Amino acid sequence: MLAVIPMSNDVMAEIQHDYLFNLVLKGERADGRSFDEFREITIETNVIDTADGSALVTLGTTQVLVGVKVQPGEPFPDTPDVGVIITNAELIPMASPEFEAGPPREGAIEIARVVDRGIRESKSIDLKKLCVTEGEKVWIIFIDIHILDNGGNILDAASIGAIAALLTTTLPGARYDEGEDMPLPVRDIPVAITTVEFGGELLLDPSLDEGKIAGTSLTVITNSDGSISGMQKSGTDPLTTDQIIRIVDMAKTAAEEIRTKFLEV
Amino acid sequence: MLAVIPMSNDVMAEIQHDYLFNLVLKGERADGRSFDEFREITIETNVIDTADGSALVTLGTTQVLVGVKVQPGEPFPDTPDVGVIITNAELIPMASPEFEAGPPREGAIEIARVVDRGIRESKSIDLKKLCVTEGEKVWIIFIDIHILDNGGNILDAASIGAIAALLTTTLPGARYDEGEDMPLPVRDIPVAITTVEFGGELLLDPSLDEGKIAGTSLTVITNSDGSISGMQKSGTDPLTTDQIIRIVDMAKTAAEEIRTKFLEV
Amino acid sequence: MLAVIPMSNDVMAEIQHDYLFNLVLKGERADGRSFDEFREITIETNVIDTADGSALVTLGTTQVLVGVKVQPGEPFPDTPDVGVIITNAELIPMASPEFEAGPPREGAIEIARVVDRGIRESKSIDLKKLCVTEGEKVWIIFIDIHILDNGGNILDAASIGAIAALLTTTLPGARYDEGEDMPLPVRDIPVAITTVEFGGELLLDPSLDEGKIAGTSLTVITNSDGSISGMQKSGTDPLTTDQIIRIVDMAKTAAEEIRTKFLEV
Amino acid sequence: MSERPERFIIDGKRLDGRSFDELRPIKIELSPLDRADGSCYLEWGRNKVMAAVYGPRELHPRHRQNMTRAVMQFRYNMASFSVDDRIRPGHNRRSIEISKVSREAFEPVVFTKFFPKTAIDVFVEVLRADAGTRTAGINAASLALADAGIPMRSLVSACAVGKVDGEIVLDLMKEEDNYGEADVPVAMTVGEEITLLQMDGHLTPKEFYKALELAKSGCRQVYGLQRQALVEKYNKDYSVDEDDARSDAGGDSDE
Amino acid sequence: MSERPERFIIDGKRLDGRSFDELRPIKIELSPLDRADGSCYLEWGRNKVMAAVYGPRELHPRHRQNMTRAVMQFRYNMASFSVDDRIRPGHNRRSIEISKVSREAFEPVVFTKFFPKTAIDVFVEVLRADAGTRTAGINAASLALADAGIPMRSLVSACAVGKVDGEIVLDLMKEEDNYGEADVPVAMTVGEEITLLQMDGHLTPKEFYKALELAKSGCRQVYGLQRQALVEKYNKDYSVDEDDARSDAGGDSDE
Amino acid sequence: MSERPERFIIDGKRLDGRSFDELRPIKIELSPLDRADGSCYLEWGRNKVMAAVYGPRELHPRHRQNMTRAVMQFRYNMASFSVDDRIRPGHNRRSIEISKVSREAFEPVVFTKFFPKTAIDVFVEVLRADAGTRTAGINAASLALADAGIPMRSLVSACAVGKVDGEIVLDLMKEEDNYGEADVPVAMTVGEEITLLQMDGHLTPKEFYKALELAKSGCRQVYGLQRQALVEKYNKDYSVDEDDARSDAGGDSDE
Repeated sequence: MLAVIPMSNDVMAEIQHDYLFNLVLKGERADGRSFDEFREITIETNVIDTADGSALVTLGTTQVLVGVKVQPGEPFPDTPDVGVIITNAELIPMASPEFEAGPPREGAIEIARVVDRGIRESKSIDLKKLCVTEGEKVWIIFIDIHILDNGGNILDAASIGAIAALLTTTLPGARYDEGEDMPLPVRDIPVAITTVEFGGELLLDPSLDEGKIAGTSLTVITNSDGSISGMQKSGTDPLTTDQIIRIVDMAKTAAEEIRTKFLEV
Repeated sequence: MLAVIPMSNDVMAEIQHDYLFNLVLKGERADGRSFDEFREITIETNVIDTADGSALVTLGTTQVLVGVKVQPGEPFPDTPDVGVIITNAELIPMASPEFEAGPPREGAIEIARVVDRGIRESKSIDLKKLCVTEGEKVWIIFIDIHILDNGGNILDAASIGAIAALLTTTLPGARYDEGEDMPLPVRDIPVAITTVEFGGELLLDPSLDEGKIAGTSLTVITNSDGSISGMQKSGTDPLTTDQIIRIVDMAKTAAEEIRTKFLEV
Repeated sequence: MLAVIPMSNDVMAEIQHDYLFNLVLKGERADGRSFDEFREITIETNVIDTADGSALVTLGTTQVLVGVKVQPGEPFPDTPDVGVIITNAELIPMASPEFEAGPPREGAIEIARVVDRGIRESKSIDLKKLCVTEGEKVWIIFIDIHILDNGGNILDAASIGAIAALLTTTLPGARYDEGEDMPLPVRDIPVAITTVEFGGELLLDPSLDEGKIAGTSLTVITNSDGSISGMQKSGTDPLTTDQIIRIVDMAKTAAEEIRTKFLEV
Repeated sequence: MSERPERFIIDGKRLDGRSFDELRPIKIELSPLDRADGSCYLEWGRNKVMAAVYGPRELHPRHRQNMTRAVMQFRYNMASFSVDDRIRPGHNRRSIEISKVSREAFEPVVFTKFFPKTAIDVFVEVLRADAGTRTAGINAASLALADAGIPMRSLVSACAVGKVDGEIVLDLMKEEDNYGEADVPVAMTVGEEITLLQMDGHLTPKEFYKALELAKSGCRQVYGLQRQALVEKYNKDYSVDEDDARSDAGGDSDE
Repeated sequence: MSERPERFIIDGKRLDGRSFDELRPIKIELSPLDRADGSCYLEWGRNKVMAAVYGPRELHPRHRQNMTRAVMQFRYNMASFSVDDRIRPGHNRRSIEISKVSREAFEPVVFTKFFPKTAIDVFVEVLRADAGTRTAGINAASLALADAGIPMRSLVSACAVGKVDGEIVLDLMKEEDNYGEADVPVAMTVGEEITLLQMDGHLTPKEFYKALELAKSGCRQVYGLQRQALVEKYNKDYSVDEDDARSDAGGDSDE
Repeated sequence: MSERPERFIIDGKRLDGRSFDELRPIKIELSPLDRADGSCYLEWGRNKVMAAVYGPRELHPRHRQNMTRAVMQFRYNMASFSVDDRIRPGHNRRSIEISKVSREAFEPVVFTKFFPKTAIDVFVEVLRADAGTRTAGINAASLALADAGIPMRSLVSACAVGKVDGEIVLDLMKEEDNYGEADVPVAMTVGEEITLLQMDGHLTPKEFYKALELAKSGCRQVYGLQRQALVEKYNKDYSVDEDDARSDAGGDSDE
C-alpha cells in the first residue's frame, strides 16, 4: 500500500540539489552560463527624483533599487571632521516568498554592512570633504537599499546599485542653505563580486537556486587599481586556500568588466 | 450517534448574526432602540486633576476616559509657527476580553488617527495661537484616549471625549513660566458619528454585537455649521452611494443633537 | 503493561522538593551548610580596566561581574543639582539553561531595581557631589550587572558586586576635561541579604535548588550602622510577622560579617 | 516642503494645466517582478509604486488561520527616499492605517472563501511619492491580484478628489494636497460600490456629494486603463465582463 | 514636583490634618465595568484606580499553560495623564516590577489549583496617582477578584507606612512619600500573613517593626471597608468568614 | 579613542614590542562556569572573553527545528563596560553580523547530523575588548564546545592579520586595528580549511595572499595552545587526533 504524502520542502531541495550538482559535474549551469559568467545586467540611474542619487539594478531577474539621501547632521564625537555614511538594506517581503532563515534580519544586516564596508574601506568617498563645520555639522549620506525581486546574488546587485547611485549623487547644498549643489566627490569604484563553491567548482554570480544549494560563498570587493577593499565569506562550508585565491582572481576580472562597461564616468 | 462538540466561536457568531439579522428585518434592535437612536450618553469633565483637561464619556456600557496634557516643546521643522496635537489611543486589555484582531494595535491606531483628523481638520483648535516662539517653542497638546470598557462604538465615545476634554482644557502658562493660565481656545465642536450597515439597514451608534456583525461602518465627523471635516469607512463590505448619503445625513443630525445637549458651552 | 514515559520537569521538581524538604526537617542542607551560613564568597575588584570601577563576585558557583562607567550628562529636570545612578542587570543566556519564567525580563528588572534602591536609599553615594553645573551637567553613574553563572541568590551577589565596584570607582575627570580623576565618594556600604522560607525554616543565601523550591524570599538591605535601607519580598508564599523579624535579624548579622570581611576599606 | 502657491486655479486650469476632472497621466506595467505570484508597477503623475501579490499560501502562525476563508494581508510601505525628507525605514502609524483601509478595500471583491486557512498577501511599495499614494497603491494592487490569478468579483479602482480655491477637482497633485481644503480618497468596484472612503478637510454635504460623484468618474477612468492593461497583456478579454460585474454588484457578497 | 514642606507634622497632625495612624478617605465602587468578569473602582485620597479581572480563561500561547494550576497574570499600568508630568504610554521598569510583586501578593490566596491550564488576568489602571498607587491597585484588584467570583482563601488588603519628621505614620500622601525618610508598602491576608512587603528609605530595625505593626493595623482598616463594600453589594455575608480565615491561615497553602 | 601613533613599527618591532608574526599572550581557563554544559574563559592581550555552550537541547519554537540536524545558534555580545565609551546593552547590527559569521565558522566542523531537532547554543560575552574580539570569541567557543563534549571534526582556531606601516603583521592590537590599513580575521580547522574569512581595508591581491598565509600560521599557533589546554584539563590526548583530522579534511563534510 502506498502512502501518498506531499513532497516536503526537504525532498524538493534534495532533488534540485542533485539536478544542479549533476549539471555542474558536466560543466554546465541551469541557465546555460559558463561558470565565470554574469547574468545580464542593466543599470538605470536617477530613477527617483526625490532621492539625491538613485539606481535601479537588474541582474538576471534580481531587481534592487538604491536611493541615496544626503542631509546635514552631527558628526560622531570621535571623528568630528569627517562625514558619515549610513547604509541600510531592506529585504522587503515583496522580494521573495520565504521568510528569512535564521535570526531575524541577519541577512539584510550582512548585506548592508558588506556594501557599507566596500564603500568606506575603498575610500571611494572622501569623507573629509563632507565636513561643514568641524565637530558640529557634516553631511550624512544615507544609502538605502531596497530589494524588489530576489533572483539570487542580491549582494552584488546591491553593491553595484550603491556605487552607481553614489556616482550620480548631488550634495544638496542649496536645499539646506549650505552653498551650491555639487556632485558628490567619488574617487573610486568598488565592486562586490560573489562566487559560490558547489561540488568543488566555483560559480560566479549565483542564481537563486545555486545560492541556496551552494554550501558557501565568498564576496570580494575590488577597486579600479585591482586592490581589494573587502571580503566576506558566508555559508556553512569551508574553503581551501586555493579556492580563495581563484575566487579573488575571478572577482577582480569580473569587477573590472562591470566597472568598465557600466560604471566608468 | 451524537458527537458532542463544544460550540466554537464561529458557531456562536453565526447564531448571533442570525438573531440580530432577523430582528433588523423586523425593524428592531436587541436593546429596543430605533435605528437612528443613540444609547444613553453621559459626559463628566475635569475628572482627573493631574490632566489639563479631561472627560469621562459613557455611551451605553462603553466607557472612555480622555486626558489632555499640555507641554511646551519644539515645533515641527516645516511648520515652525504652529502648535502640535498628538493623539494617542490605548485599547487597554481591561476594556475587553478579546485580543485585537489583525495586526497589532491597528484598531487603536485607527481610532487615534480619525479622532485626531477630526480635531485638526475642523480647525477646532487655532494652532497658530499655540506658538510661543516661532521655530523654537510651541504648546504641544497630548490627547490620550483611555478605553476602559468596550461596549461598542468606542470611536464615537473617544471623539466626544476628546472634544469635551479640550473644551475644559487649560493652557498651563504658570506651570511653565509662560504667562498666566488661560483656557485653550476652541473654535468648533467636531463630533464623530458612526453608522453601520447591516442587512441593508443603517444603524446608528452600533452596540458591541452590532458592530461585530455588521460588515462595514462609516464614521462621519461634522461641525457646528453642518460641514464635514472627516470621514472613515471601516470594514469589509462595500457601501452604495445612496447609503453614504443617508449616513452623512444621519450623522449630521445626531452630531447636532449631541453637540447641543452635551457640548455647547 | 508498563508505559515508559520520560519524567517530566514537574515530576523531577517534586522529587527534588521532597528530598530538600526532608533534609530541612532534619536541620540539614544539601551542601552541608547550616541554615544561617553563606556559601564561599570571593570578591575581585578592578578586573575590567575599561570600566571606571568593577568587581567579580563569586558566591558558591554563582558568578556576577559588575562594571561601573561614569559619564557626564544632563540631570533630571526635577533634580537639577544631583547626579544620576542608572542600574541595569542582564540575565544573559550564558548564565543558565532556563528561559526566564513569567513575562520577559521581569526577574532581571527586579534585581536591578532592588540593587539600585539599596545604593540610592542608603545615601551611600552623595549625589550632590556629582553635580558639575546645576541644571546642565552632572555625573551619571552606570552600574551594569552581568550575571555570568546563576548558581542561586544572584541578587545578593549583584548587590555585593555593585557596592564593591563602587568602592573602587574613579570619577574620570581627566577623560572629560572636568578636573582631575578622583575616587567616587562612598559614604556607606549597603549589603543585600536574601533569606528563603522553606518548610517553616529560614535559609540564608539560597542555592539555586533551594531558591527554586522555596515559596518565598525576603531580601533585606542593611547599612554599616545596622539600619535598613531596603526590603523586597519575592515569591508566592506569605510570611508571618515573626518570620520577617527573624529574617531581618539574620540579614543584619550576615551583612555585618560580609562588610567587615570583604568590603571595609 | 514647497511654498504654498498663491492660486491653484488660473483661467480654469490647474497648476499643471489639467482641467478640474482630469487625471494625471497613468502608466501601467504588468508582471515586472519574477518571484511574486502577481505584480504591477504603476506610475501616476510623479508617483511610482510597485505592488506584489503572494498567495493563496499557508498562513503562519497557525492560530491566525481562518477555517472558512483566506486571510487578506496588506502591507503599504514607503521607501525611505520616496519623499523630500528621508523617512525612517519601517512601519509607522500612517502606514498601518493605510494598510488597514487598503486591505478592506479588497475584502469585498476577493473570493476569500475559495481558500480557507490560507493567506493572500499584498505588498505595496511606494518608491516615489507624490499625492495619492494610497490610491495608486490600490490600483496597482488590484492589477497584481489579477496578475496572480486571484479570483475576484471585480477589479478595484481608486482615485482621490479634493477642493482647492473653492473648486472640487479630481486627482490632487502634491501642492493641491498639501495646501488644499479637502482630500477624499475613494475606491470602488466596477459595480460602483464604494470599498474605500476617507475624507479630511472641510466640505459642505453638498460639496461632498459632488466630490463623491467626481471621484467615481475618476475611478471609472482608472478602470478603463486597468482593463486595457490586462487586455494588452493577456491578449484577450479579461475574465471580468463589465456587464456581468455590474449586474453581480447587487448580489451576495463573499463575506 | 512640588516644593518640600518645611515640616510634615505640626501639633501632632499631618499636613492634611490626619493623625499618625489615620488612613486617607477610601471610596469603593464595585462592578463599574460591564465587559470584565469582575471590576472595582477605588479612590484613596486623590488616587483613582480601576481594577478588572478576566478569567479563569484559556491561556495563549499554550506553552505558557501550567498543567496543575491557573497562571496568574497582573498588569499594573499608569495612564499617561495620571501624574503631573505626562508619562509615555506603555510598560516601564517600574510598572513591570510593581506588576510582579502585586501578582505575588495574590498567588498565596487564589485557589489556582482549581483551574489548571487557564489564566486569571488582573488589570489595574491608575487613572490619577497620588502616593500609594500599588497598594490602592491591590485593594481594588482584591475586590475585582471577589467580584469575578474567583475563589480565594482571603481578601488581600494593602497599605503603606512611612516615616516623616522622625515619626512612623500610616498611609503616606504624596508630599510625605516624595520627601519622607522611608516608605513600606505591605499587603496581608485576613489571617495577617504578609503577601507583599517592600521597603525603601532609612529605618532602624526597631522603627521597622513598629512600621510593620502600623501597616497591619492599616490593612485591617482597609479590610473592613472592602468587606463592607462586598456586603453592601451582595446584600449578604461574603463567603469568606473572618474567623474561619484566621484559623485557616496556619494551614496548607494552595501553592 | 586614543591618538593615532606616528609610527607603528620602530626598529622592526611593533608598539608593544612584538615581531610581525608574534601573537599577543593568550591565557585559557577551561570550565570556569558551573551551569553551562561547556565553557571557556580566554584572555588574549587585553581582551577578556567568556564562552559558554548549552546543548544539544530541545529547540523552541518547534517550527525552527530541523528534522535532519541540530540547529547551531551563536550569540556574540559585548558587555556595556567592555570598551572605553559605554555601549548600550543589547544586540546591534555589528554583533548580529559577528554572531552570524561566527556561527558559520563552526557549522562545517560540528557533527550536527547526530542531533536532529535540537539546538546547540554558543554564547560569547566580551567582558573587556581590545582588537580581535571575534577571533578571541571563536577560540573560546571552540574550547567550550569541546568542553561540552559536542562531537566535532576539528577544533576551530582563529586569528586576525592586518597591515600597518606597509607591513603585514599578525594579531592586531587596538591601535593597529583602529589606524591600520587592513584587517583580515580568519578561522580555520586543523586541516587548514578556512571557515571564517572577512577583510576590510586596502590590500593588493599579493598582500592578501601573504596575509592569508600569516593568518594561517597564527591559527596554527592558537591551535597549539587550545590543544595544550584540553590536554592539561583532561590529562590525556584529546580525542581529535591531529593527523587523522588532516586526512579527514578532504573528506565529506557533515552538511
